[in-house]
Amino acid sequence: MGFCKAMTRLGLSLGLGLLGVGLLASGDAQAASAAKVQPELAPETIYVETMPDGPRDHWIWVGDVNPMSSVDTRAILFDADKGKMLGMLSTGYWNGGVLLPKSTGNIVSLETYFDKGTRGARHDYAVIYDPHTLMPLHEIPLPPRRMTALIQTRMAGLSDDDHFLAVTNFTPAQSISIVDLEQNRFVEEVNTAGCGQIYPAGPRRFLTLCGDATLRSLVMDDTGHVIRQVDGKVFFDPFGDPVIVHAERQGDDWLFASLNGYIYQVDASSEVTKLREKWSLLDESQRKKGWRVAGYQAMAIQRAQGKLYVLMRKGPEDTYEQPADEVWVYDIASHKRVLTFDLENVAVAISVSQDAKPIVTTAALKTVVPYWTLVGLSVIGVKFEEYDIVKPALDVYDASDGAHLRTVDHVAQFATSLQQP
Amino acid sequence: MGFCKAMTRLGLSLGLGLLGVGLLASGDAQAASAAKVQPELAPETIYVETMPDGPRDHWIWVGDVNPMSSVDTRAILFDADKGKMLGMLSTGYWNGGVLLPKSTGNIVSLETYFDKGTRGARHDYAVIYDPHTLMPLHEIPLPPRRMTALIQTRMAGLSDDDHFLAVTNFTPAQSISIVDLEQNRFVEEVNTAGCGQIYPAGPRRFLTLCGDATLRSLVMDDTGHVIRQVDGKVFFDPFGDPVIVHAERQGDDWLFASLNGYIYQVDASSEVTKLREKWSLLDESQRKKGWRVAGYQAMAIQRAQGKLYVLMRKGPEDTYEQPADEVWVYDIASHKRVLTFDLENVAVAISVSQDAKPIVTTAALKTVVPYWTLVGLSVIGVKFEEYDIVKPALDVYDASDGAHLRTVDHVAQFATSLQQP
Amino acid sequence: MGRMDKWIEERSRGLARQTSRRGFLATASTILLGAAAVPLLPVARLQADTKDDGDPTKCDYWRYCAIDGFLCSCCGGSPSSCPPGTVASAVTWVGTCRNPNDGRDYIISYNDCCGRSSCARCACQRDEGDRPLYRTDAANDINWCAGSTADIMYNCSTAVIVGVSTGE
Amino acid sequence: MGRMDKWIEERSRGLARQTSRRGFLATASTILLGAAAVPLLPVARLQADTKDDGDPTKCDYWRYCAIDGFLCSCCGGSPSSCPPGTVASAVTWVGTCRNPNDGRDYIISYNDCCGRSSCARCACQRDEGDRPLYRTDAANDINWCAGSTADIMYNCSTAVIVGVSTGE
Repeated sequence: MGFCKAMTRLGLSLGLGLLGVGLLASGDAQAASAAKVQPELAPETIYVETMPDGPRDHWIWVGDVNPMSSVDTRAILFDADKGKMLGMLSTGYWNGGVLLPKSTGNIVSLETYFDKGTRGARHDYAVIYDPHTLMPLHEIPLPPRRMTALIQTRMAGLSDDDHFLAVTNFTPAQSISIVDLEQNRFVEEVNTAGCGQIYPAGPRRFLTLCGDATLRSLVMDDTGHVIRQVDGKVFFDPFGDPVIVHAERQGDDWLFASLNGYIYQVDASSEVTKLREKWSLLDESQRKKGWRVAGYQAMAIQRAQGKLYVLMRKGPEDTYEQPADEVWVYDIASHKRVLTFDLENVAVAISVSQDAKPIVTTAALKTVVPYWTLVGLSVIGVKFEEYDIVKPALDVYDASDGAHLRTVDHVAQFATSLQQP
Repeated sequence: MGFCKAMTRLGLSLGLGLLGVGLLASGDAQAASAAKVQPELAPETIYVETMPDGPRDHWIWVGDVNPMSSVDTRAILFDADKGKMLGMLSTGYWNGGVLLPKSTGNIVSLETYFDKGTRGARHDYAVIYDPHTLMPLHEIPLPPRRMTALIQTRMAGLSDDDHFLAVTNFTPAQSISIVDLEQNRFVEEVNTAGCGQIYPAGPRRFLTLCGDATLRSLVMDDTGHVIRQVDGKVFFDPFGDPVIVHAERQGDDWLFASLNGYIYQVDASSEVTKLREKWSLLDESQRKKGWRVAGYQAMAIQRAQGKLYVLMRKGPEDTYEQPADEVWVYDIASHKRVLTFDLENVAVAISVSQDAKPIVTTAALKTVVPYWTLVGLSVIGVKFEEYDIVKPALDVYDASDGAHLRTVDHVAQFATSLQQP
Repeated sequence: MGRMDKWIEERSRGLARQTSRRGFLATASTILLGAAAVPLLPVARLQADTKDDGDPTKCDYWRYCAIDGFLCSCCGGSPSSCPPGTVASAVTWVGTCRNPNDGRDYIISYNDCCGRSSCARCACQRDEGDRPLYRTDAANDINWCAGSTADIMYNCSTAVIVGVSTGE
Repeated sequence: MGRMDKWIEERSRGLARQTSRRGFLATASTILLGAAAVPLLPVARLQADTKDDGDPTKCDYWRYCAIDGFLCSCCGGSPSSCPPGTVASAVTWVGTCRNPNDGRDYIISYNDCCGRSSCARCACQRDEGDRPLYRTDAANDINWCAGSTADIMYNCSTAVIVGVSTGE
């Protein structure tokens, strides 16, 4: 027991103790001499930071669904180059990231609150935050029916001109709310039975993914009212080879990846959406080995280079949302795989920056003690709880060759989405 | 990298994988034969549990301040004999446990909410929960000035007849709110400059601990209005040997432990409180070794046996709130130490049941991998974050000999208080 | 990859169906029911009581083959009851799990319990036939407290026996 | 206790002053100030700029000798600034820390930053002269966001230089 007790306290202390002793010791040593020669440090006045100016290409918003305390979700902004946290939003119950209108630079957060934390009347808002102060500018009331699920990307979308916001509702009846971001007001809620996730397609059109394997067009007038819904053509087999909902856009096309490793590239240029082409991420031997797209936010596109970055893992079909082990990179035009690289830590979300020297960021899961320790324990049959031994981290890679640049620790309680300013 | 990846996934899977494989395998084996002989399982209809009847002597409420997500604190009820969670309350922002009026059996929770989770108007309530359904019966609005600190015991108190509730306020001006629990309404807020924590002393009197080292009497009339405040006599040296705020009551006396290991036993039988006697928990050699009272809720009294259970550790004076390593037990009348035992895991709070076969429960910190693993890592200089490698647990001991009976894992995000029904 | 590596690879592959870090919500083929209503499913005639061995507080318990959330059995409830102070979801989804004690396939209804913050104990994810969100009949990751009288405040998940599957 | 045990015991004893699992709030002798006001303390005349080595994102940074909370330097702020979107506490408490770079004792003001949920990064507790709650001049564990314009919603803690201590 004495052993256990002391050990625990050591565990509690080790984190910073060693450094601490060292520094203070050296400090005392310098004291006498230093005091004579050096001027004193000037007094300071506390202030509140605002967001630094300059390029934001390598900034990344981490969406934290905090499953152990879903009442307290956050969106947390990091500078991936410096590995530095820049600020955070408290986003209420079960938020899953932010939307980032390029035209204003504002931050749009879909937030849900109850009168008494976990009980009482429910209130949903589209909250608009100032990008410099991170303070709320507008809190736009919405119908309290926003859909909550572990995957939050494509649960809402911005029109191409950032004028309108569309939000998926689920009660479990399905509908979509339209919000005017110039007037900062809710416009209307339209019934979209059988259809949920949202994919922008122009200034006055949203696509919604339907259970019948089509992308339906919701066409709005200039006030944001939906004037018609136009069915698309079936573009995949929802039973034979379902696509995952986190699609990525390139021009007029939306690229959907399927559980069996195909890309269904949808032509969304006209109101009647249709499959442009289906191509494969895998050759037959890879498919036989069980390689497939993995994670919650499994794909990202570097638009200028026309490259598709995909989180990949090996495993049965049902494991398609488990953490990925590798990143496979494709040239979209030629469908050729141009690069693969291992992940420093397994990851559930990926993003790639759009600048000339792009970086890849991943929402990763890192073990709290070295991997080999857990290997050792598992070999001798010691059990530990999965959610006790991993912590979310942000990994940063060079997009050109996959070189691991840095790992940022403790970025969230549980990160499932990444969004770029 | 391949190593790291796979290891992480192993880490993710190990928790339940092994068992899982085993059970399912054996299941399949039995299948064919079993099906013929056994009747089918009957269909079920889901229902909501209510609290089981019978003795509650070994039930314990764990107060979870959840520092990483203080918006989402909880009070969680366990059956310490079965090691089973019975239910939980969501207690809003920075609550720290519950109060338990014996006369009604109700649960009183001090809860704070903001209009929008972390921003907007603040609302404080004394919420009364039904002990059988755990549903709120009354939400009594309070002045939104409740004090929040890591230690939450003695931040509020019940009059001996459970008629009135007193709540400490801090803005940082200090005051106390009185609540009528029969009328379920706030009565009044009284100024108590320089005095904060609350200690009941009769049906119409609360004591409050003051910075001048006295216990002041707040005397109420039958409507809960404070008709006079009566200063007590100085009973300790706040600079030479400060007492910790979590005092324990025995009859008309309140026992305060000091940083230097003395018990200041205060006679609270009359409105003018005074020191009855000062006695020592330590002999000189123990004191020289640095033994002292430890943790947030460092003491508990088994009233029938007149025994004082104290969490103890060795360390400098400043470490008096660090986790304890041992429990030392004293006979209050003779001041003799009658038992000591090691803790299975270091602990920050202790409670002892009041029945004929009492148990001791502690709010403990348990490492997520075996202690010796961390010893090994520390010996070779591997660093890990203190708050990554410990998880709160509830340890249960036989109060008569300190035998460790069981450890209940994952009882909270961070438990700092224990309360008995 | 080295040998150790391969060993781990195989091991974790084998375990993949049992567990996943992935979700905190319930899984498997979905149907809409009133909380008290009878499921619109093929159900064989049933008799009372039989073997139901296994530990309902462990993720490997047979009824949890398609669950994804915190086990109510660790939160003050049971496989067929919600913890005190919560309400059962009005919507439920079902899976088909084999009872190792009698070798029969049972239809299991995974009602969520709602109205308190996350129980945060015994997180359990087992993925059989999980499908993306638009396949609401088989969608994982959806918070099915939606539509409950406590709205979307998710606390834990149950695994209620609906009946024996007559199989398709 | 065995030898390993003793070794650990000594080790952790030695470290005790540096760290503690105990609190999530700030510590040390307390005085009340308007956020912008001048502290009522003996402060020597000061000159501009000098060495301030050390990593403000690490708990062992010299200014943190009496801090207890999440380091704002890890949250979008710095030792002397709050993260964007928060507000500085109107009330502050001060400690006296030795700057190893010039060997001087500085008075440090530990303003909390308030108005967002817990930053939950770089938890740091160092206990010099910590005293119980009724000693508000030296009380640890109090949430000093109380009285800020964002009320008690605690996000992180700073360590602002007030001046050089002329000693008591």
